[in-house]
Amino acid sequence: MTSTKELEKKLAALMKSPDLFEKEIRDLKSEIAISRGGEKSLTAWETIQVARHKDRPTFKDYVTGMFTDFIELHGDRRFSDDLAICGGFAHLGGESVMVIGHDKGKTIEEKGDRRFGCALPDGYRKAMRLMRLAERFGIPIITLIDTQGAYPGLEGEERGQAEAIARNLVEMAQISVPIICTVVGEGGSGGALGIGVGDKVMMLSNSVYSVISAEGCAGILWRDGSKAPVAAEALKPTAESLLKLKVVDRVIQEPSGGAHSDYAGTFEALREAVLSELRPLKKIAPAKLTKKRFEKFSAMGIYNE
Amino acid sequence: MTSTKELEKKLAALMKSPDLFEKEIRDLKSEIAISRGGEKSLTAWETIQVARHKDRPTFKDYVTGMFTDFIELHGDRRFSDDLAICGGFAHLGGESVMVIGHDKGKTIEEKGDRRFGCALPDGYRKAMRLMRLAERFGIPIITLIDTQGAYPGLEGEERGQAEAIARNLVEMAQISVPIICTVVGEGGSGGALGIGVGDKVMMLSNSVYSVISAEGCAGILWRDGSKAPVAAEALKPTAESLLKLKVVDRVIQEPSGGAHSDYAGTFEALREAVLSELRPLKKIAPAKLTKKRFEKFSAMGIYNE
Amino acid sequence: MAWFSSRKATKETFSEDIWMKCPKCEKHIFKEDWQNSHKVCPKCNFHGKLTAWERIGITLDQNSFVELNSSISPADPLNFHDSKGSYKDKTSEAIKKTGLKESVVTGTGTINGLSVVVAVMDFRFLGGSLSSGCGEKILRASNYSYDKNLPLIIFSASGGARMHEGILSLMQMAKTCAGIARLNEKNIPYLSVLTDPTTGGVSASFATVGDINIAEPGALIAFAGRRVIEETIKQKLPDDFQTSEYLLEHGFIDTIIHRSEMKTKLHQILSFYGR
Amino acid sequence: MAWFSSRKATKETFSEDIWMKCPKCEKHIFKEDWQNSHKVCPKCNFHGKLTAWERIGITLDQNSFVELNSSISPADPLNFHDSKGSYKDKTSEAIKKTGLKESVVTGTGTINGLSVVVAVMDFRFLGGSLSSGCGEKILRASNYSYDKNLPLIIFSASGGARMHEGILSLMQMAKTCAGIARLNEKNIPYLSVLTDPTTGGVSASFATVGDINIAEPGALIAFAGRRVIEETIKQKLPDDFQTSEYLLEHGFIDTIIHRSEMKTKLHQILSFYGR
Ligand SMILES: [Zn+2]
Ligand SMILES: [Zn+2]
Repeated sequence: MTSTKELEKKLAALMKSPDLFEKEIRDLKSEIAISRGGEKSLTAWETIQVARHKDRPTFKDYVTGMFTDFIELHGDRRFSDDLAICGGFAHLGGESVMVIGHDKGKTIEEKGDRRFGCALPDGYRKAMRLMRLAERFGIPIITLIDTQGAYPGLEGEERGQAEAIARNLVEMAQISVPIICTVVGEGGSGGALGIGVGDKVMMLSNSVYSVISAEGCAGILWRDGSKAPVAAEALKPTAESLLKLKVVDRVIQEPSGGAHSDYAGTFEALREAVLSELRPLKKIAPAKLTKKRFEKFSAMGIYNE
Repeated sequence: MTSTKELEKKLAALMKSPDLFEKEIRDLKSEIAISRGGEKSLTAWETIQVARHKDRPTFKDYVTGMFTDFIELHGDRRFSDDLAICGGFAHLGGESVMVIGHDKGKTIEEKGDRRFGCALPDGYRKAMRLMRLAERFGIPIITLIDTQGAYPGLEGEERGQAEAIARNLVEMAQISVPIICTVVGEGGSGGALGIGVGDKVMMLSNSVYSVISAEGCAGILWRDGSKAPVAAEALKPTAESLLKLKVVDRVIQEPSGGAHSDYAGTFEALREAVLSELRPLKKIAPAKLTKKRFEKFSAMGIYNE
Repeated sequence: MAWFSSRKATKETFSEDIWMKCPKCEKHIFKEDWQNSHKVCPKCNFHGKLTAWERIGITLDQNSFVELNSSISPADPLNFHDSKGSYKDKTSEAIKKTGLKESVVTGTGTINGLSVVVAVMDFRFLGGSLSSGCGEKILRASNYSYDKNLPLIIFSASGGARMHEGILSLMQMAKTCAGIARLNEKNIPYLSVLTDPTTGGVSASFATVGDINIAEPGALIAFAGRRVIEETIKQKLPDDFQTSEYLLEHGFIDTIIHRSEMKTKLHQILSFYGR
Repeated sequence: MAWFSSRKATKETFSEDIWMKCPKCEKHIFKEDWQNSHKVCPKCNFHGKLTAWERIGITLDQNSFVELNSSISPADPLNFHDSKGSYKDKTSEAIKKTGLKESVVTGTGTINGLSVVVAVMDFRFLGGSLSSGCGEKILRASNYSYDKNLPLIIFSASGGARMHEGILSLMQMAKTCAGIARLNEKNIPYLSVLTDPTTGGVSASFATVGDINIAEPGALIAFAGRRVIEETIKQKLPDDFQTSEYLLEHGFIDTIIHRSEMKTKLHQILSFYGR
């Protein structure tokens, strides 16, 4: 990896003809920002690049690095076992939990099998099955969100991508055990929200969460995909923005340099956050828990009246 | 259709060389029995022929002839709309009900689309969805059973034929509205039972209900499919036998000549039976209803201890 | 052969006062027929888009509708600007153009005498998009259902979430579904009527989780856009892909009801609700 | 090269005291290895059938198992005779051969200290078929779970319903599932362990509706028979059709566990039960 210093030297050279190298300068600025990671000064577009960083921890990293005794459970009991969503029993600092998350995969082969973490309806139905299982076992649910979005393919439409996500939104509102959701990388639209309805919703500091990808938004509203950095600013997908909008309850500071540069530090920060949220939630009676969850999501939105 | 008299004349001729015409004589005897229909003297094998009679009323006949205001509802919300099981809201003598049944189809094309009433997992899941809908609406469920069995194909195994039927057995035990099931034609094994767990289970007098087809049983235990008539006797699949074994609560006498010879009479007999069973069931509190249903099925079986 | 039975009206005989082109089949049809059938093409059965008030007019008994929460209108939580201007200006324009304050009209009324709560989306208002205001109105409608034990009917017509409100528009999916969840727990029926088009974040929330999902014929019902999918799978898609009929076949729609029969059928279905 | 590493033991060196053929891969393996691994082939990982008592032995803590309802045995409700004789004779023979009175052994015990109720089917007893007696024992086991709030584990090994008891054998599917339904309502975990083979009426009842469905590797798990299906679809079926691995891929099995790890993993899973 090129050092920040070298990148800055390159930038200085390009800055001599800023008009000529407009795109290169922007890219280089992003790269410098990413190489710094986790610092407040990142633009929304830069944060998106960090959130998508190829070395960022994926689900399996969390499961092995942060949880113990993971027992993976497969299948939706309907059609398939969609590997783009992974889940099972695990321990977290002495607590028994059901952990469920998007799995982008590590190797090329895994990435292919998992459609880079873009789930089919089967994946959302598997997630719901595991959540109901957690309810039966009386243990809390931890979800880790990291997806560009639900898979936009023929199969998905055929088997009811829309219905599968919608059904999860309904049922997650009813689940009688605590649910803590954390966006750990990309929180892409309905595909993220499909496992994102919780008593507490958190974000890692360099993760993003958005109704549409910056590229998609730029394509529609600017009719120019290359305006993604501008759209990103407008969409305000960063953790800080979401905290202000009261969509997330807590932002978890990643180690300086970003999650990809310090797995252990990231796991430690996330573990601490989850556990500190979990303990009070476990004391709430089930009926009150779902009532509070309903009220939490009822309160989201800003409108005039 | 050939008259009983003509058939008997034909039989007399064959009986001159009974050894030579063994198979023909048996077939002709069945045919005579069927043409008489509904009489006590039918053998099990003959009753099976009546139950399978091509002119016997099918689901759509019941729905149009016996029920009113049928509103068909489609789909399993997962994968498909299996036409081999049909269902929807309807009125029966002033009562609002959900009616669900196997549909063998009437035309060649319908029969093909419906696999002659042999349902896929999707069909069983659709049935369960409609039962849960009936529960939401607070109305009783009437099922009409008429299938050789669940469809034994690749698709069915792939999508979990076994799980779909099993799931229905579990959930039908939990449904909090009255369920009345009637075998109106063939009650073939798990495919029949998959919509057959009710507070009351009834059979039309010429219907059959069996753990395995007579042909299948003959193939396995006699290693000779042509021994089906013998296997049929041994399996005791007739309404009378099932009443004795306390598997069904009531046998509904078909008009003389059999259901296929008198639709209106059949519908009237079934309507009367369903309504007379339904009214007391509607008065039972939901928790007591499911408790009694549990006890009913708990009591089935004969063993030594 | 009389002029009006000729296959195509010639330019000479075409009068914009009497004739119009069907938006789907592009055949010439009488304006009067189009209006009388509530925007259903007599030639191809295309179900045109209705405004929320037109829908309420043909669905609820006369004078029975009482609007609820009519004063809710969009804010601009992100101070959003795109290449064509500000979200603020867009909403002002939409309000002026439609006379509505949001993309949904909600209220109570009766259908052949049966009391219901309804929410009717209007595609004219920023493509029927799901915003904070729209979500709030739908949630309040379902809360009203919950409190009064009345069935809820939502007529969807939407291009999806309103991205100008960023993450808040996404959250309306969870918010509206949380409202539906409460109805489920209380066994209050929720009928979802999907009309052309019902896509994106609306298809992936309240629209597809009706106790009964009803669609108008030929409506576009989709999660992802056709073009996105074609790019993903590098194949042409079937013609009926993402139509009401396609979804019925795949098990997600209970029944397709022609507009002319919608009111009668809704009443029939509701009459089965026993409690 | 030493004789024991030769690819095949020659006839001369083959001794039935020491060697046996794997029932699956037909390779020669040491009898001792086969027994030590509890009938798992060291060459091909084939998981051979265990008797109910062998299964109990390797699953429950020593001396912890207490049998329940051991006196239940088959009646002959239909007075059933087939070409090879009477059902009565068949059951007598099975009882004599196996020392069991029915196709399932039920009871309570502990797994690394955790209390459970277990039902273990035995394929030797009329192909592990589901009869009135078998159904009754399984129902009573689930009732015991229900009354004592203990997790239930059923090890299935069955060719399906016992047709010699006619319709009564079919009804055991509903009966056992009604028992599972009650556990569900009380949130008592039910683990289903599917072993080779689990087919027909057992696969279509309690075996596939576990809160967690566990399978041993390579087990045949099927609803309809392979031959029946091939006749229906007139095509060859994939090699792994209806195996544990196939069902995992299609979403019906939570996890495949090797026999050598079964006890440990069952304990791990049960330890997550929080109540
Ligand atoms: Zn037209
Ligand atoms: Zn082997």
